[in-house]
Amino acid sequence: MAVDALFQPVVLFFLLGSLAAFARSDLAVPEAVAKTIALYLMMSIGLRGGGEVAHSGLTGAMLIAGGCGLALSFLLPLPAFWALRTLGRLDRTNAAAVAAHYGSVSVVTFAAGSEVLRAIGMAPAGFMVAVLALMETPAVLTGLLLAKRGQGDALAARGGLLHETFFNGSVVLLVGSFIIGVIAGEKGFAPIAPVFDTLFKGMLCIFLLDMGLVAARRLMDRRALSLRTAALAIALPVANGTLGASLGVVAGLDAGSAAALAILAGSASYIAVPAVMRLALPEANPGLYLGMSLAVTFPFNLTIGIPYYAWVASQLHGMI
Amino acid sequence: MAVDALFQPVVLFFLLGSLAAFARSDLAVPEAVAKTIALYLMMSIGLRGGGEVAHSGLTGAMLIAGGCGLALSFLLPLPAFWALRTLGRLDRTNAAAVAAHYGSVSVVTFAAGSEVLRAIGMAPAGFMVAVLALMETPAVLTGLLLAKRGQGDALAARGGLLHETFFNGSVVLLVGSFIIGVIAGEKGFAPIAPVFDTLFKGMLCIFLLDMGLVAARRLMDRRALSLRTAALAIALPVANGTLGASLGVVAGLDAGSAAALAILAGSASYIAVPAVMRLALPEANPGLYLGMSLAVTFPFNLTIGIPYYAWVASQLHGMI
Amino acid sequence: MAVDALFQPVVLFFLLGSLAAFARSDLAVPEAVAKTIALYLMMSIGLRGGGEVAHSGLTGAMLIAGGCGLALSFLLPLPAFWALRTLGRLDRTNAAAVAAHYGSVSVVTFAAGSEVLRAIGMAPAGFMVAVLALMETPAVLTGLLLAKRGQGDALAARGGLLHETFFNGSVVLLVGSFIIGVIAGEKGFAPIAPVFDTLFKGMLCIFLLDMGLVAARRLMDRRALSLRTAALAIALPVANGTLGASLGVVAGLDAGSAAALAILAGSASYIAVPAVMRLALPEANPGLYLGMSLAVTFPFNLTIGIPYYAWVASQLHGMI
Amino acid sequence: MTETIIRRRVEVLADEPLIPAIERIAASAGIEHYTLLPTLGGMGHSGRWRDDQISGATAKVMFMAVTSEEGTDRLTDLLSPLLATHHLILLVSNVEVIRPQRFD
Amino acid sequence: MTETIIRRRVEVLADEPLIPAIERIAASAGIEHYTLLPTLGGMGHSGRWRDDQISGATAKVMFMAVTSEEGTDRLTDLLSPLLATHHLILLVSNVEVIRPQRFD
Amino acid sequence: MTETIIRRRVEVLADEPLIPAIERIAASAGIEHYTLLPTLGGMGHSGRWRDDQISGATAKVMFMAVTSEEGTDRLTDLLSPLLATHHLILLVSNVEVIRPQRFD
Ligand SMILES: Nc1ncnc2c1ncn2[C@@H]1O[C@H](COP(=O)(O)O)[C@@H](O)[C@H]1O
Ligand SMILES: Nc1ncnc2c1ncn2[C@@H]1O[C@H](COP(=O)(O)O)[C@@H](O)[C@H]1O
Ligand SMILES: Nc1ncnc2c1ncn2[C@@H]1O[C@H](COP(=O)(O)O)[C@@H](O)[C@H]1O
Ligand code: NA
Ligand code: NA
Ligand code: NA
Repeated sequence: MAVDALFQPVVLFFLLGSLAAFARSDLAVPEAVAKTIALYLMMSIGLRGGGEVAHSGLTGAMLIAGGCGLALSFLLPLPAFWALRTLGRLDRTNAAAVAAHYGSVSVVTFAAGSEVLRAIGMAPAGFMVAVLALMETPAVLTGLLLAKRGQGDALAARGGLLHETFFNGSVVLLVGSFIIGVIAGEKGFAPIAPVFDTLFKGMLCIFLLDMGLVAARRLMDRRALSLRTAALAIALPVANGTLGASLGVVAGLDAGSAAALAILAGSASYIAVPAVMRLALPEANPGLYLGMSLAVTFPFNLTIGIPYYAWVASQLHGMI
Repeated sequence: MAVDALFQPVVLFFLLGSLAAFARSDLAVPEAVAKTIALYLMMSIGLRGGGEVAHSGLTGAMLIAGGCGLALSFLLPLPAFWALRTLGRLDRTNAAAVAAHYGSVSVVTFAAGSEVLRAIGMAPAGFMVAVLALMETPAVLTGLLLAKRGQGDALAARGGLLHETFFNGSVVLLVGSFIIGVIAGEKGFAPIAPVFDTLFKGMLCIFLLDMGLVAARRLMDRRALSLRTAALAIALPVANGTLGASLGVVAGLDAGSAAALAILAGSASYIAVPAVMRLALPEANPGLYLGMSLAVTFPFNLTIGIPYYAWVASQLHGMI
Repeated sequence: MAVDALFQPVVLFFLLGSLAAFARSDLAVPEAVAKTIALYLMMSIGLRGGGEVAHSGLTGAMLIAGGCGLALSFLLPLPAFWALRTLGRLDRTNAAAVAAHYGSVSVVTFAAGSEVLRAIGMAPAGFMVAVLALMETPAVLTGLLLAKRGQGDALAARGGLLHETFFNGSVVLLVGSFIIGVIAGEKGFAPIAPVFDTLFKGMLCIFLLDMGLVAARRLMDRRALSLRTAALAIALPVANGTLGASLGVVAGLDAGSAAALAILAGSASYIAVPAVMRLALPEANPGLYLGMSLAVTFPFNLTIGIPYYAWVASQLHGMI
Repeated sequence: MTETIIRRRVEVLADEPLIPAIERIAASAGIEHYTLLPTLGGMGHSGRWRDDQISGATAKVMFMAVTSEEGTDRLTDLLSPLLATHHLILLVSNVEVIRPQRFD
Repeated sequence: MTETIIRRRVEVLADEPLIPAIERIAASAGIEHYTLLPTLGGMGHSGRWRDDQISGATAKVMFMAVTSEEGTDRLTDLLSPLLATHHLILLVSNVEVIRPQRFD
Repeated sequence: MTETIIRRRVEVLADEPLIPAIERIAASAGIEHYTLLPTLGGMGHSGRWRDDQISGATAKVMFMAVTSEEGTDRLTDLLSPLLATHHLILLVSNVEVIRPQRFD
């Protein structure tokens, strides 16, 4: 199963991108297109999740999953902060910034993970997309509290950072597309499904080719990562993912949704949170938090993390 | 019917974009991609219209519709100019520039309108795409005459503005794709239909998300719009659209094609004409004409105008 | 047959782009998108070729075709160099640079040619994609030897130009996608086929619209082309293509694969090789080599060359 | 011959998410008019960056304003405490303009 | 040490549709060589603009030419009557070049 | 008032494939920090070019570094023999900075 996941074209294109970057090839996906594919992936995930919820209606499991997601996003930064301070030897600001990334989630990791879960017969419930959206921002608030910097300085957004956090482009697009998916329903989605459903996996391949290039170039460019922080960029997702799977199973979610919750908990943001942190904690080092989340945790999750979270969730689910 | 049209994903994504911009979210579709989708929409509209004409052959209705379209585009700027001068209190140059926009047409409004007409069983004839192409430029000539500025100044294109007007990129692409559609026929179109037909509505969603962002940001950025001009940006399309529907029905077009003619008459250009005006009438204020056509008329047409034009056309058609 | 090929939408969009540029229209495909479509075409060609090889397994014909391709790419620059020096009156450096382009191959010509061959029942074998990849770089080495400049100057890449040559982005992407296609096989390709197979011809239309614009603007901008070099930009592909067809037939390839080898031999690079030459032979004039390969040879091949190569290959194949 | 007058060109290189804040600070220094220019990448004390846009967080934008000596001083005073913490680059140079009243 | 000589850098910020006309006017002022640079947006007397490209009409491009004092004067004279009506910005500054004969 | 100090702004316009080499040469002249800026097109002795990106070979990038007089001289000396063969443009001008130690 884990090995199968590794040989999906999606993962292979990520490897191709990484190898090209390590070999110092000039291969590059134009930025404007990479950004558009990111937008496309969020629209597609939102629409499809919303469509499924429109079909299934509001259920108890949905509320439970939402509660679990919120709790995880709010609380996961706390142990992460402690580990980053003590084991990672980071200062308060950097530890808080990194902790926020690991409490939040990665949309692309969720997308790739959902495909894997579907392929192995553990399809998560459609409402997990709503959980994904819920988990994006709370961790940022915890991170800012940990840094003791709710206020920001002269350059920080007037009217507070909350605005920047909640109206970050990717959050708005994901939530908005989810709501559109709910309103449009199956019938409204049909005419746009050729774009937002049929093309999804192919687009993910192009995006992951670029992610491979970007992650590997970042690994080579930056000297911000120490062995300690690189190790934490693997230990944190494993711990968070295991916690997510356990919480999901204990709360009574089906195995697939518990696995999706594990993937969300184990993933680290590299789109929404860095944009907010650059503004809220400008002294924090972007080389550090992007290096950890994008260049180490993302590849780890894509190749080893996702199969592991699926395995943990199904084991735990089998036990109860 | 009108309410149904409002809940299409296409319209909902436009609303999402507008709301995101009003909430000052940093959501943005990269410009290069938005421009490409605009090109794609023109290619797709041209090819499909040309294909239908290849199928139906040259008919009398086609010539009649073309004549109506030409007449509308040449003449609609005249009453518009009068209204903009007296009611809108604009100077000659600005009134002429705005009038040219309202005599010309919006390709995206036509595209969205055609989808709505098809959905409610009023599919317009394929040759209406040719009418769309015919209507793009005559209004510019009338506008320039109204401004008494056929010549231009030192910066205006040597060899005359006519060249800029007729070889504007969007005009060339639309006309060219229409001709390619006619030449290729059904058989030639089949292998490229997955791109230019199947993906059409999904691409329109992404484009309208961007249109929502752009239109709302323009509304917020510019102080060029007064209450008077904003009101005219609603009154002009209603008047022009009603006129278009009447002319179409009287000329003997079927209800769907008359509705399409109404949509064309009621729509205002925001791609082709502004590019020409920037060169031909540089003193005219782009904040004004883009503010009116893109930020007021387009959203109005997308939500209220199109259902209204369809309703008027079918009512009038029923009367004769 | 040849005439049919001329009326494909793909070719018609190339013509449309050229006409628009000659008419000095402002029509333009944003660069970022054009570049992405080029990447997409390489991914698609690689994946599909790899998939076919995964299906057919390693065959003798494959090795023979690979050997022919390597030989052609290494050796074709030699007569080309001689012709460019004597008939074209170019200096050593420019002749060597141009010769390298004609020994190498054009991915888009191959793509358009394959579509034509498939349409007329002469589909080439899947492994011809591997031959395409093999033929991209050897000609560069020959070209550098001819220019007596293996070393480069202060600005040339340290560690040698070989690196730049073999890790050029388009080479890496084509080879990588081919390998991914082999690994993924039919089953792995199925979920991404809607992007990399179904959309192929439509994307090619958009790309060729841009190629038409770029090629015609280049023809108008540059005064680097003389009548002599322009004539050689037609004579070289005809000679090389005929040679390629003969070699393929003699070596025992089927008619379709021999035609594909002719197309490869007759095509000239305008993506991979110019990027390397700009670095390796900076004194060579890019107006000359891009003018010849992109503005003369590419349009010639697209309209006349490809049908001719197909005809030659089928005639020769019929003779044995 | 058209007469030209000397003004100051102020350029601030800043992370894209900071640009709205830079615009606000410039406005509070009396600088209302400006142009934003794109960048591709660079190298500084905090390492190499590229405009990869996947996370817009590390893309940089050049804020450029032509203004008076006084406007420049006010903006420099407001920004200088932020240069180090926010990884900004501030450059000032002379530039000649016509219609000087437009650049005050 | 390589010797450098002072030339003039002329920059004209103009709407994209006007650029071909600017190129023609520059040529008639004897300025044949130039570079075009992209912009992202800005704020001026006529308000805020962004390069949204849906309508390329409001995107702006920076025309930049390094030339002699005389070329600069000729171009300034030709453009100055157009600055106000066409919302152009014209900036001139000193720049040092080597191979000065290439910048005349 | 914040004090400013004069440094040199060096700009090199070069074909995109040459940029990594320019970076290496700048580093060997002691210039470690720089910014890369995009271009759209231009006209020179070798004709008109546009950033068509189909073949990235003719796209150009502006390398910009603020540095000391000595750094500038070293870079100028290293690059000047290459200007003609590689179609480079090298421009130097004065610029005022604060935190001068960051621009040495
Ligand atoms: N001396 C310099 N010349 C040009 N650009 C610079 C210079 N120093 C810094 N930069 C730019 O400013 C960014 C941030 O600088 P830093 O805060 O030193 O990392 C760098 O990545 C460069 O793009
Ligand atoms: N003082 C200035 N500094 C920098 N850019 C300016 C300045 N004034 C105007 N601009 C630019 O020129 C454009 C047109 O100016 P305006 O004609 O004043 O609207 C503005 O949108 C800005 O991008
Ligand atoms: N005088 C100049 N002013 C501005 N840009 C120039 C100038 N001369 C050359 N360039 C730029 O440098 C490129 C190469 O110049 P060249 O080697 O003369 O073809 C040109 O295409 C322009 O983009
Ligand atoms: Na997480
Ligand atoms: Na109209
Ligand atoms: Na060849």
